[in-house]
Amino acid sequence: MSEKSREFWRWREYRYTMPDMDWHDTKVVTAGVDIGSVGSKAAVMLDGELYSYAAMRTGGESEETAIKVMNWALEETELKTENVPYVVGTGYGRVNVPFAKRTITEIACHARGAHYIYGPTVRTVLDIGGQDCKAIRCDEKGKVMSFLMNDKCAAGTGRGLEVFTDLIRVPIEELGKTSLDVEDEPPPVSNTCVIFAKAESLALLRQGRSKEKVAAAYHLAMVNRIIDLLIKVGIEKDFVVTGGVAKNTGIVSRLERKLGIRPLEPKLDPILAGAVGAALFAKALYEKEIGLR
Amino acid sequence: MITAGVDVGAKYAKIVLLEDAKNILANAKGIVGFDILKSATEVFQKALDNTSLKRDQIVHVVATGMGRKAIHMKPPINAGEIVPEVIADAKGAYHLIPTVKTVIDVGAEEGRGVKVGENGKVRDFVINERCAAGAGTFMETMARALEVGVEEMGPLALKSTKAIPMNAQCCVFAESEVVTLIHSKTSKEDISKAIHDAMAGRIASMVLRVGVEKDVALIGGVAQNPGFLPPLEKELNTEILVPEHPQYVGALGAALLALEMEAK
Amino acid sequence: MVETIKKFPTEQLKCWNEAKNLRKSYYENYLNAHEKGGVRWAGGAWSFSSIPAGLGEDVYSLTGEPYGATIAFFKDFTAKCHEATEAAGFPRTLCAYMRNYWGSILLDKYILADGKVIDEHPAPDFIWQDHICCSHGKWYQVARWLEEKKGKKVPMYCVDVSVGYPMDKPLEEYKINYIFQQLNDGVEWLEKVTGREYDDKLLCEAVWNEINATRLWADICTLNQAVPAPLDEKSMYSLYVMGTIMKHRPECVAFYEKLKAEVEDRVRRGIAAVANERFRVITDTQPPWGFLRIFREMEKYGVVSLGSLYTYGLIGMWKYRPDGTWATKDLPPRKPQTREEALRMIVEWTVDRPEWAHFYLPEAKTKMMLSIVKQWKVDAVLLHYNRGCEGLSVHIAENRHGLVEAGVPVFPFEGNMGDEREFDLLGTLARLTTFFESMGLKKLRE
Amino acid sequence: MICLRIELRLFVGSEKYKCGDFIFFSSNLYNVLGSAYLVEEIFQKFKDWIDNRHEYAKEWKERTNRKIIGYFCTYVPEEILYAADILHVRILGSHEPPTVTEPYIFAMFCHLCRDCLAQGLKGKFDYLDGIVEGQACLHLRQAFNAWRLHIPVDYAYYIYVPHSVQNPHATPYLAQELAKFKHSLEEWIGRKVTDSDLDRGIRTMNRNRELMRKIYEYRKLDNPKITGLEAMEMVLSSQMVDKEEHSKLVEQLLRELPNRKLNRNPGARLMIIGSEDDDRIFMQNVENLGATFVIDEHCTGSRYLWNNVSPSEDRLGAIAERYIERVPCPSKDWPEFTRVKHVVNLAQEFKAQGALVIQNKFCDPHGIEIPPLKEALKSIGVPIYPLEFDVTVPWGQFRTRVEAFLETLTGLEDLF
Repeated sequence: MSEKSREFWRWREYRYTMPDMDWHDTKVVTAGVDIGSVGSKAAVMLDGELYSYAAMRTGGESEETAIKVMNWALEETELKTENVPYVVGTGYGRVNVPFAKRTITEIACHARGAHYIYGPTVRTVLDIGGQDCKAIRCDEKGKVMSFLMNDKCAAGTGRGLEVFTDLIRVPIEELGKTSLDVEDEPPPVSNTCVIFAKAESLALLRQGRSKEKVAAAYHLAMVNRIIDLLIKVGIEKDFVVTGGVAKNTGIVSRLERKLGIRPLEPKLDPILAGAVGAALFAKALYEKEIGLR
Repeated sequence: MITAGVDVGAKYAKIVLLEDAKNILANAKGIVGFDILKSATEVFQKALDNTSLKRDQIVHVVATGMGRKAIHMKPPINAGEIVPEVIADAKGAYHLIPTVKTVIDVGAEEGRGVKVGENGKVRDFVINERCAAGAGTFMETMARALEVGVEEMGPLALKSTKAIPMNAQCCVFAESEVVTLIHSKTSKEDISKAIHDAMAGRIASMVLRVGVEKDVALIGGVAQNPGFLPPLEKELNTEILVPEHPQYVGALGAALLALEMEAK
Repeated sequence: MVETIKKFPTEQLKCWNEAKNLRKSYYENYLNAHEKGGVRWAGGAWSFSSIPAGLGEDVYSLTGEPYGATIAFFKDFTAKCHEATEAAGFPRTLCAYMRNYWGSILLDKYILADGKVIDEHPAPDFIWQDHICCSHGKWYQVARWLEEKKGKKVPMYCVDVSVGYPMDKPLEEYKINYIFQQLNDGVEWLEKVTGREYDDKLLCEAVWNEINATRLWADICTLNQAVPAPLDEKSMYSLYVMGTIMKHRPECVAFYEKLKAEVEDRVRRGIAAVANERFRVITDTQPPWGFLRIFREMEKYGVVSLGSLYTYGLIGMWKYRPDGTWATKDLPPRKPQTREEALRMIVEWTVDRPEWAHFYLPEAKTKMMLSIVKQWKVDAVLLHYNRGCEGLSVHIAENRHGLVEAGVPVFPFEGNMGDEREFDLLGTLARLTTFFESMGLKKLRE
Repeated sequence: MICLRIELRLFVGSEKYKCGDFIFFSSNLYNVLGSAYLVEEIFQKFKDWIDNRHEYAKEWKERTNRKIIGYFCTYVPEEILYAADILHVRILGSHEPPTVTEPYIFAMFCHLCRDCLAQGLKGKFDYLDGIVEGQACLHLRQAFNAWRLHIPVDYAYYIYVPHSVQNPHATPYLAQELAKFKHSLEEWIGRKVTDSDLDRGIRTMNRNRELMRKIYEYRKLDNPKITGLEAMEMVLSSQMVDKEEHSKLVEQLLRELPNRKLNRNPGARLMIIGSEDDDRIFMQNVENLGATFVIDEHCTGSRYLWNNVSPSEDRLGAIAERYIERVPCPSKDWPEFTRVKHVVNLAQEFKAQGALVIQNKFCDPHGIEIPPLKEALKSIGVPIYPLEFDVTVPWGQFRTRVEAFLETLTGLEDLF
C-alpha cells in the first residue's frame, strides 16, 4: 500500500469478552448498542456488569452495522442476539437497531455510562464523538441535569481529527502523542472550519513546520473550541472525557492544562460509555417489564 | 517561441508548455507535497521529458496558483513572473473560448468567479471566503461520509432525480445532514445528488455576486465531475461550456501571459 | 516584477499626540468622574450627547461603540469578552461592539485607551441612548440587566430616531416633533434621575459645539480631495474618534479647528499621508479593528485609502448643494437661545446624518459613495461586508451593485470589526492583492 | 353563499375535499358524518390553504378582481388594508437554500429575509400588486428594499412604525404615519377609505384574532384538543387567506372542538418561543417524540393574535394604539423586558413544563433576549433549550437534542 493511499484515519476495530465471567448463572442479560456517526459499539452486561463488547466503524448501512457489531460482541460467548431479552439502542443511528426494544439518547447514555466507568463522583461529562461534541452535567446517579452540543463545527470532533491525521500521515492512534512532541506550544490554527483548518495546517507544513508542531497547533485549536462548550455548560468536578477521542492524550492533557482540572482515569475503555449506559437502561427496563422493580 | 505556465494549486501542480500561442506541446500534472518547489519541479521535468525539451529552450515561465511564490525566481524552474489565479484563468479560458464572458473555476480549496473583459482581461471577480463548501475538498469530505470514492460521486448523483434541500453554508453541517440521510436510509444516489446540488448552489450564489454573462465556462478540477455540471447549469439557468482538460486552463493562461510579456 | 515611482513628501501630524491625550483622558475622566463629584453616563456614539451636558460642566460619558472598538484593538481582552458573553448564553452572531461591551461588564474589567486593564467596570449613573439600529436599545437594556445582577440599578432613557430618511424633500414636521418631544421629556427625566437642576445655557452651548464640531470634521474630510491626500484612512481613525466621544464639548471644537488649519497647511505644501500614492480608494464601514495592517499592505502597491463613508459621515454633517456636489452642511442662522430652540435645532441637524440615511435607502448610500468617488478622485472602492455590524452593512450588496453599474471597480471583503475569529487576514490579503494586480498595479520596491 | 361554494370547488377540486365546501351550509352532512370527521376536515383545510397559498391568491384575484398586497411583518396594520378591500397575504419563505439572493442581501442577515426575497425573485408571488412593510427589523427592511428594486410591483410602501413602543409619544406618532399610509393607499386604489370601511377592517381583524384565541384556550387542557402543529397551521393560514373566509372556518372549529377526542398521549407540555416560525415539519417531528406544544410565542402564532383594537371614534388612533400596545417584537421592546414577562405568563397559564427557543440565526433582537428569557423561565421552574434555526433544519442533530431535553423533563426518572 503506497504512502499516499494508506488510510491513517482508519482506527483499529476490536472486541473483548471478560474471561472470568459466565452468563449461565446470571439473572439479567442486557445489551446496549451505540451507533455513532463514525463508530458503532455494542456492550453486553450480566446483571449490570460489563461482560463483552465490540467497537467497529459505522458503515454506510447503519442497520447492517448494528447487527454486525452486536454479533461480534457476542462472538465467543455462545450467546445469540435473541438470547438477550432487552436491548436499548442509542447514538446517531439508534432508530436503526432492529433488535432494540427502545431507544434512548446518547446524552443520557453517556452520562450513565460515565457514572459506571468512572464512579458516582462524576458531575461533568465531555463526549467527543465523530461529528459532534457534548458537554453534560449530571448528578450522583448519573442522571442528566443539563447538556450542550457544539454547533455544527467539526473542528472539535473525531471527524476533524481523521481529516487531519490523514494530512500529516500519522496513524490516528498515535496522533495525540505526536502532538505532545513539542518543546513549547505553537499558536493554535486560526480557522474553525475543518476544511480550512486543514488547509492552514498544510500551509504550515509547507512552510517547513514539523508534523509535531502542526499537530500541536491543530489540537490546541480543537481544545479551545471544546473549552468554549465546557464553559457554557459550566464545568464542575469530577470531570471525565468519554468517546473515542478520550484516548487522545494530546486532547486530554491539554484540556487538563487549560482547565486546571484533571480528568479522572477510566477503569474501562471510555469509547463504550454510550453502549454501557444503554445496557444499564436496558436492565432497568427489563426488570420493570418482568416486574422485578 | 516556447513559453511555460505553471499552476501550483492547493492539491495539484499543472504545467503547460506552449508554442506561439498555438499548439500545446505538453501538459503534465502531479500532486503537491509539503515541499512545493520539489513537487513542482518534478512535474515540470515530466513535461520536459514528454517533449524532450530543455529548460533553456523555454524563453519565459509564468507561475500562478496559491503556491506560485515558492517557484518565483527559484531554479530550476525560475518562473520570471507570478500572476494571481483569476488573471491566468481569464486568459486561458478566453484563449480556448473567445466568446467567454464568465469563468467559474472550482479547485480543491477555492471556488472563483471571473468576469472576462476584452482580450481576456479581468473585469471583476469573486473568491469564496472562509467556507470551503464551494470547493473540491468539500466533495472529498462528503465522499468519505458516504464511504464511496470521490470519483464515484458524480456518476452516483446522475442516477438520482430526487431533490433534497441541504444547507451547505458549512460543509460539516452538511456532513451531519448527510449522516442523517444515511441513517434515514436515503439512497447513496439521492444523497450524492443532494451534495452536488448543495455545492452547485454554493458556487452559484458566489458567482451571482459578480453576475453571470454568456458564454459561461467551468474550469478547474471539479469541472471533471460529471455530476456537478447539471445542477450548476440549473442554478444559474444557463448553458455552461467545459473546455477539454479543464484543469489546465490556469496553467495555459500563465503560458499565454508569458508569451505576451516576451512579445513586449 | 516590482516597480519604483516618484515619492511625495510626508510629515507626521503635529496634533497627533494631542489626539492621543484627548482620547486617553476621556476614558480616565469617565472612570474618575465620581472622585470629582461629577456625573457619568453611558450611551451610543450617536446619542444626543449635548442634552446631558445641560446637567453641568462635570458630566462625563462613555460611548459604547468607541469603547467596543478600543477593546477590539486588544485581541486578548476581546477574546475574554467574547468568551464571557457566549458563556452567558448570548449568540456569537450579535453586534461585536455590543458583545465587547457586555463582556467588559461580565468580567467586571475596564480597559483604557492604551490597553491598560482596570478591575471593576465603572457602572454609569444613567444610560442616555438613541435607537436607529435593531441593537441600540437592546444593547443598553442588557447592559442595565447585567449591572442589576451586580446590584446596581441604572436608569435608562432611549430616544427613538427611526423616523426614516427622505431622499430629496425635508422630513415631515410630525417626525421632527416626535423626536423633539422625546428629548423634551428627556430633559425632565435627566433632572429627575440626577437630582440636578438643568441649565439651558449649557445645553445651547453644547448644541452649538456639536454643530460646529460636526461641520469642522466635514471640512477636514473635504481637504482630502487634494492630490496627494494629506490624510489617510488609518490616521483618520484616530482623529474622527473625537467626534464619537465628545462631539458636544469645546475641546472637540478646538481640536478640530487646530487640525483643520494643519491639514490646510499640508495641502498647501503638498504633504502626503502616503509617500507613494498613485491609486486612491475608499472603504465604507468600520474596519476589522484588530487588523489595520491591511492599510500598510495596500501602501506597498501605492494604494492610499482616503477614508470612508463611515469616517466622513458617522459624525461629519453633509448635504447636497444645488449643483449636486456633496459638501459640509450649512451652519444654522444663529446660535440657539432657548431649550426649545436648542432641542429643535439639534433634531433638525441630526436627522439627515449620512450614516443614518442608508439604514433606510440603499440608493442613499450608493449616491453618497458615488459623490465621494467623483469629488475625491477615487479609483476603486473597498466594501467591508462587516459581520460585526448589521446596521452599517445593511443593503451593502445593493451598494456593490450601484457602484459596479456606475463603472466603479469594487472589492468586497468579508470580516468583522470586533471579532477577529471572523476575519481571515491571509485570505483577505491574498484576494486584495489579486484585486490590485487585476487593476494593473504591481508591488513597489521598498 | 353560492359564490363561496363555487370558489371552494374551484380550488379544492379533488373529490376528497368535497365535503369541505359544505361545511358552512350543510348541517345534515354533519349529522351523517359526525363532528370528528368535520374537525379533521377543517384542519385539512388549513393545511391546504398553506400548501396551495399561491393558487388560492391567484384564484381570489381572478374572482374578485381586486388587488393583493404582500406584507413581511405583523406590524403592517392589516385593518387598513382590509378596509381598502385588498387581500393582504404574508410573505414567507420556502426553506430551500436561497441561492438567488446572494447578489442582493449579505448572507449574515437572517434566512427569513433572504428566503422571502428568494420567493419573490423566483416569481412565486408574481400575483402581488404591491408590497408593504411595517418597520420592525433591518433584516426584513432589506428584503423589502431589494424587492422594491428588483421585482416589478405596482406599489411599495414602508410604514415607519416607531421602535420605542414604551414611550407615550409613540401612539400619536404612529396614528399620523397611518394617516399618511391610508392616504397613499387611497391614491393608489383610486377611492376614499371611509370610516365605515375602517370599522369593517377593525371588526374583521378583531373577530379573526378573537376566534383563534378562543381555540388557543383548548390548549390549556391536560389533554389539549389541538396539537401545536394544528395551531400553527390555523394561524399561518389566517395570514394567507381572506379573513372572513378563515373566520367562518375557525368559528365552525370552535363549535366542534369540544367534542374532539385526540387519541394521542400528550407527553411533555412544551412551549415554543422565537420570531417567525413556519417550520411545520419540525413541529410534527417534535410532537411525534412524545410531546405537545401547548403554547407558542411567535409572530406566526400567539403574538399575531393576542391583542385586539379597542374601537373608538378616532379609528386610526385606535389602530395605532393596538400596534403600539400589542405583544412587542423584541426589536421594539426596551427599556423594559415586557415580552419576557408576557412569555412567563403564557408558560404559567398554559402549564408548560419546558420550552424550546427557536433562534433564527442572525436575528439579533431575539438572540439578545435569550439569557433574560432563560433566567425568567428558570425562576418559575421552566427549563429552556435553545436551537439555532437556519434555512434548513438538521433534524438529525436536533432530534438528539430535543429527545435528550424531553428525557430531562420526563421519561427516565424511574430507570435509575
